[in-house]
Amino acid sequence: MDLEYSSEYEDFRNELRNFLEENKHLSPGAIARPPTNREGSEDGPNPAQRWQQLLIEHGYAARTIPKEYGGCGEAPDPLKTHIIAEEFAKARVRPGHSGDNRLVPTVLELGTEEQKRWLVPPSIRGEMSWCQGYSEPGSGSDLASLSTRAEVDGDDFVINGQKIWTSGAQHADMMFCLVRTEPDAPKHQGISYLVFSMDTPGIEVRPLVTMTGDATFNEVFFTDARVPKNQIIGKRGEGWFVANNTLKHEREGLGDPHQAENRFREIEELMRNETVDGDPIMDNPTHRDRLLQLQGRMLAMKYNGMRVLTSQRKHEEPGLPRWIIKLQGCELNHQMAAMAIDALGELGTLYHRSDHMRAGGMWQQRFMMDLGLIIGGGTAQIQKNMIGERALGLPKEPKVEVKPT
Amino acid sequence: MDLEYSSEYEDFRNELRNFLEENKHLSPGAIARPPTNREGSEDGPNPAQRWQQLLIEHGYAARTIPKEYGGCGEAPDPLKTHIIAEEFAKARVRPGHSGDNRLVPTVLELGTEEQKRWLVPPSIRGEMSWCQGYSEPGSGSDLASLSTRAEVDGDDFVINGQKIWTSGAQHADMMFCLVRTEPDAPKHQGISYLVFSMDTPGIEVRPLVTMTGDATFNEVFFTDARVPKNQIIGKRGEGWFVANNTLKHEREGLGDPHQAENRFREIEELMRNETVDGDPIMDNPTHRDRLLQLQGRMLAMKYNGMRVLTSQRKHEEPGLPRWIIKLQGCELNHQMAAMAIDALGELGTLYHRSDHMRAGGMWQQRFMMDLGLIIGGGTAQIQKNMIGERALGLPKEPKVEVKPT
Amino acid sequence: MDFALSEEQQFLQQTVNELLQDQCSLDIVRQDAAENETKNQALYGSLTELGIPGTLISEDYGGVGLRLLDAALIAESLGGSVATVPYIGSSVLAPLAIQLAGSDEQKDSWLPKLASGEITCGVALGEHIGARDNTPITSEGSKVSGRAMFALDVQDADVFLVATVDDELHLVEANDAELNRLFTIDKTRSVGELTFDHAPSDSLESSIDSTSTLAKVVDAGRVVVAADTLGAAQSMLAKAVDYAGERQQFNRVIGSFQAVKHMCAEMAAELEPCRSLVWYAAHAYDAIPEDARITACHAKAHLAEVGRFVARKSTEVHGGMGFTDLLGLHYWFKRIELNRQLLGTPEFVRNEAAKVQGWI
Amino acid sequence: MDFALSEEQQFLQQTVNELLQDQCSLDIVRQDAAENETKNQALYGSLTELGIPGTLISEDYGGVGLRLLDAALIAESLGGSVATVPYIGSSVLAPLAIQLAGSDEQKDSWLPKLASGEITCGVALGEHIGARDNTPITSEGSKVSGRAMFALDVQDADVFLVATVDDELHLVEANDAELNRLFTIDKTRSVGELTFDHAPSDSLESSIDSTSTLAKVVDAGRVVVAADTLGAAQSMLAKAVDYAGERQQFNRVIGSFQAVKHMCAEMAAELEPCRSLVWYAAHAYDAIPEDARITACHAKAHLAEVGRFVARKSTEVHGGMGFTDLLGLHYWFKRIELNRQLLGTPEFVRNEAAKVQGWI
Repeated sequence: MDLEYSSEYEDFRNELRNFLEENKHLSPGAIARPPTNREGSEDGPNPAQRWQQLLIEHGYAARTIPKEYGGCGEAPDPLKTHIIAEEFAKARVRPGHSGDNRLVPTVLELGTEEQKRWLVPPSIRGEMSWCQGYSEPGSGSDLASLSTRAEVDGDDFVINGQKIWTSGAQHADMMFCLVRTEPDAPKHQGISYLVFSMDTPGIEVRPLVTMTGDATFNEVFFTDARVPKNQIIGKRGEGWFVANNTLKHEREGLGDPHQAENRFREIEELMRNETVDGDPIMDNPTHRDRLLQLQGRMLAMKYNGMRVLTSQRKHEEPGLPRWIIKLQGCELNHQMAAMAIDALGELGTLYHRSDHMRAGGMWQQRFMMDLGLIIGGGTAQIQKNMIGERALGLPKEPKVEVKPT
Repeated sequence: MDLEYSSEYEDFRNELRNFLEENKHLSPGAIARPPTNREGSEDGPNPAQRWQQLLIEHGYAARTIPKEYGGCGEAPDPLKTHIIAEEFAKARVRPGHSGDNRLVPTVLELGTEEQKRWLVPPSIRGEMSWCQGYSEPGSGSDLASLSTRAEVDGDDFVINGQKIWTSGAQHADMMFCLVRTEPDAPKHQGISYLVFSMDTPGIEVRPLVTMTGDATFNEVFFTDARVPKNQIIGKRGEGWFVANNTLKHEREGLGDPHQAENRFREIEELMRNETVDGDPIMDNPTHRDRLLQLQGRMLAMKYNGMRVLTSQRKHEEPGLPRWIIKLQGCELNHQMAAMAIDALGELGTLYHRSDHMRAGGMWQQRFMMDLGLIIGGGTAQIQKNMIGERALGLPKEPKVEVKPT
Repeated sequence: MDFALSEEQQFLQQTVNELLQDQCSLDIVRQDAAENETKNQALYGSLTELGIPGTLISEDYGGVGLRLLDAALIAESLGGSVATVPYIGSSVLAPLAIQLAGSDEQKDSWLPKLASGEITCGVALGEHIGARDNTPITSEGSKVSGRAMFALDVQDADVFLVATVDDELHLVEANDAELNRLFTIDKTRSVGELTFDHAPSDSLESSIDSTSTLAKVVDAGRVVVAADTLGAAQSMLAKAVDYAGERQQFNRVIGSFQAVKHMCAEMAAELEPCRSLVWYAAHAYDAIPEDARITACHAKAHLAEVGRFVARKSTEVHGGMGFTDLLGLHYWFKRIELNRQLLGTPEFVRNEAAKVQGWI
Repeated sequence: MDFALSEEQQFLQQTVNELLQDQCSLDIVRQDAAENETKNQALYGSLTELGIPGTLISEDYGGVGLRLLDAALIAESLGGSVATVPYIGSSVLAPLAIQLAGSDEQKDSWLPKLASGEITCGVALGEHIGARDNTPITSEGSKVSGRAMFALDVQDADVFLVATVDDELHLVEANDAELNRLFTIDKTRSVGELTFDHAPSDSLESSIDSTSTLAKVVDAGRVVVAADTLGAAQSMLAKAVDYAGERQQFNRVIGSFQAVKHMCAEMAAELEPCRSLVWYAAHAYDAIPEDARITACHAKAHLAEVGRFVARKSTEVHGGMGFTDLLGLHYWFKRIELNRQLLGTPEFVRNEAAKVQGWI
């Protein structure tokens, strides 16, 4: 147990701080989303792309992506990754990206040499942005039952069907997508993984409004959309296994303990500042005890995150400590938003840029968004199945293979 | 909505109060368990039996059991039943009984004339007491998978096997018991319902100690125990349906809201009287808010009980309000015991007649016993299945009939 | 002993429900929400024809002269359909306050118009419940000044009922107050900020004890808000059960999975006793004075907790669909959430229940 | 940055676990419990051979000179096996107090004997934690008087460490105190009531600030009690998973039912982060002073809550069997329950965390 960083890492951190100090005026603003081509003019790299390029040059973005595909080619070092995230967050500077943290690792692992050269360099330069076409209206938890079809016609796949929950589809240049290419195979073996431009004729994007009132998601409709046969990653019928690789990368992003600690601090501040009948909410013992219970959970998750990081650094499989992050982290975030709303009382219900609204309606928005995250990316129920089966070794439910009537 | 009682019921209540005032000195003490034959001498009825007889004569016990079987033969009136329970509880007088509230209604509904005359009169007089032989070590939630066998040999069934959770087996005169008589039939169709004396050779009762440290339950072992063939209630192979009748009667006893209200009052008193560093626990806002949350739940269950009573009085099926009583009532009781222990702190862990123990260790005992009740008589999980399937109409799980390897 | 709804009450609720089914479909709610419309004229007109605004107003003043339980049943139906009409402020709090504390003249001048639906009344009790961004409401002669937050039923209101720091109740014509509508997650009801600057007011003075009058009005409001949540949560449960019985995943309807089935069972188990709690609290308001206040507090607080639980679980049962706008489930979710915060948060209201019982 | 156990720590825990597996079987626990024996001589002897009682005692005094994290790992193992030996009082609180506040002479006279297991020490801190049936412990010269409740590790103790109302710490020889053993649901540890009547005492006076010495001792106790709960809860989870993987009902192992599987998953999800919380709090005690106190409070309070949750859910997974004495599951259940109440209930300890952060 040693929570100090060795001099190698302290040096790395100091270099990074200096870099940020000197260069942060070049950052195009602290936006988490990777910049897209469409943000820039057509006359060359936009500010976001230039910033990304600078970060890659210094090894602060696309660190572990091989040099031949435009990255820095460094060995994976979770601790450095962690330090980079931490320092960018502290300095409130837009961090770099690795193209798309689901697609790029998948292509690097399972794509052909040609595909790697085609897709990876522009993705990490921020010139090719991505959206994910997995979920369908009829297949959510049971993703493998998806029914969007791709039939071979000459040198193309011809796609028909519908995707849903496609975040960023309205901005993305490209989609990676699961389609059913072998309708007669067992459901997990009939799927292929395709990549294609969102400008492909026959693709229509419609915004999907959620309970928050925003349209961060979309529905995407395919009508005879033609995709060349060589735009498949992996073999025909192996898409499910390719996709699991992607899902693995996606899940790691959810339930981030740093986010929880920041939220906790925000609520603490809120409870000191807001009053009822002139008394700070923090003076209300019931609210205070509830905040303390959340603090206990938050700290446990924070230290659990340190444990996972240590495992990763040692190239060990973190096991349970990682399996539970999505379930517990999303729940904790939701509980914290609920606590903030209750501390605000009626003020906590204000929305739509109403007068008297606190923090831009952030807590109300989070309260709903977090519920969406509890459901999305594997519902809490699916998470519990996974923890029970994969981490604890309990048996799966007996399969019911009878087709419904 | 009228919470007053009509004059008929007020008169009934007044008569009962007068009766209790005049006669309560004859009551043998406020013990809830039906008195058994073994409590008395062999020279005639013991005090408990004489008390029961007096109650039957006045219509305060065995009210709805037909006169020809020793009861009062009154029409069912849930309101009067309720008033009787209420007044006996208020006066702290031992109430009467109806023999056994699981066995007697079953025999009356499904027994032969001969069986009714044999079993009902002594049961309601308190001269024949009962225990229930349903659960087995290998069949708890899946009761119908029971494996205690009864094979026909001449005029007898010969029983071999084991029962568990048999409360009162050490005192009971008789057992009603489920046994497998048709081993080759589907599991629900191979069961028969037998009644027999606990003095039958080949029956051994062993006390089953629980986490509370008490042995309120037993294991009962059968080795070639012979029971005459005519001691079957219903037909061979119909025992499952006979038993469901019993279970129905048993379930209604659990989760009684009056018990919850009494407990709540006890905790309120406890929190006023116990102190930490000289301050009453009631002055601690966190504990107080928790007590208030329990009060809200308790009141909801109390009024829900009034709603069920009203339905019963009108001969309507109460539906959901009754389905949820066991689940919610047992949980509430457990939560209240937990709250009392936490209010007592370390004092709440004292047990085994320790010095400084409060209320005879009642809360600690209840905390554990209530967990037993959450599990027993259909676990919380089975209760939720039933609410989901029977009350809300959701489909059952697909059956898995493959025998395990 | 009859703890059940009368035939008249069942008929009343059925009638309102049928009307709402017709005139308050999800499409209508959606359209109203898009336009920030919280007083759907057609629907309000039909409810007025049924006499709903006059439910609690004596027959002497053109009302129906019913009791709080009847008003609670109506609130339950309105919550069940997330109805975009004024009710709690204009048809419950205002008529009760005027009847409890108004002079004969005041009753004559306000109650018939409220009963007929000719006018509606916004109600601001924030001073009494726990002030946030308020500026104390004070009275001087027949003028009131100050800022009241979260007044209810403010849209198109003709008059406002406002509580002062001294627990007085005043009526102020809409023209004499400045209204700033506030927009919440719940687009089916209107709340607002009222500013008074020496606004001429009509004070309800005949009350012997203004503090207990105000408390009584708040009790009624809490029961009716609880009833609204009951109805909304009941709808969310019903929708979850329906969805779980239809939606298929892994070749089974999802309601056959224990995880989903048990969520539905837990919702039902939590919610069903709430109905009895609301009934009792409403009945006690008129018939059992010693239980009225404490059960009003518990109805409000407990329904707030159970309501939030059901709102969340129902959304989860619906999976991603529950999170979208497509099924409109969020209208119920948000109404329950606003109700939770109105007229006192659960912690605040429970603390009041402790005071009522002499625990503090 | 290495948030993990060292190889030495892993070896330590493995060694203790193997010893316990051998010498602290359920049969042994059962027999000790039947005899109210909370200091199993054979087991205590073996632990002493490993140097366990001297874990926290400096090598200068014959101990091993390890840190609180090591002590917490041992506590976790002891909790995991519901071991019937003194530990928290005699091997954690007493040695720390003497090292923090004792004179060289006091250290010389007590620490070697504690380290070698020659003597054990009961510890009474009730005055500092929240007094119930206590009579204030006061000191006058080198005499103490009063009644201390819920002293830990009292059985066969040779000496008692007791806190006074003025936050002084005194050592009293067992012969000079009256011990009345108290019996709790947890038969694996001993607690008692100590009465002092002008008992000669040896006061730990070298501490600069007795209040903060006492607080520091309590912090350590809370971390170690939390670790004990972690171990006990981890055992209950493991037993539940094993049982769910074996027990069959409806022709399936019950662990294949979502209801049971999800109970196991919820236990694991709640419990796993607790391990990191306990590690961090224990490490902070020695290495990160600014986090030590607040994380000690949170470890104690959060493990109390999660421990109770796991104890209940594991019992439920075991069904009726969990409720019987047959599997002995209740020994763990009860140990977790006693831990919850020791050294401050969760509400009390959280309130202390609020004070530490300046919230009140």
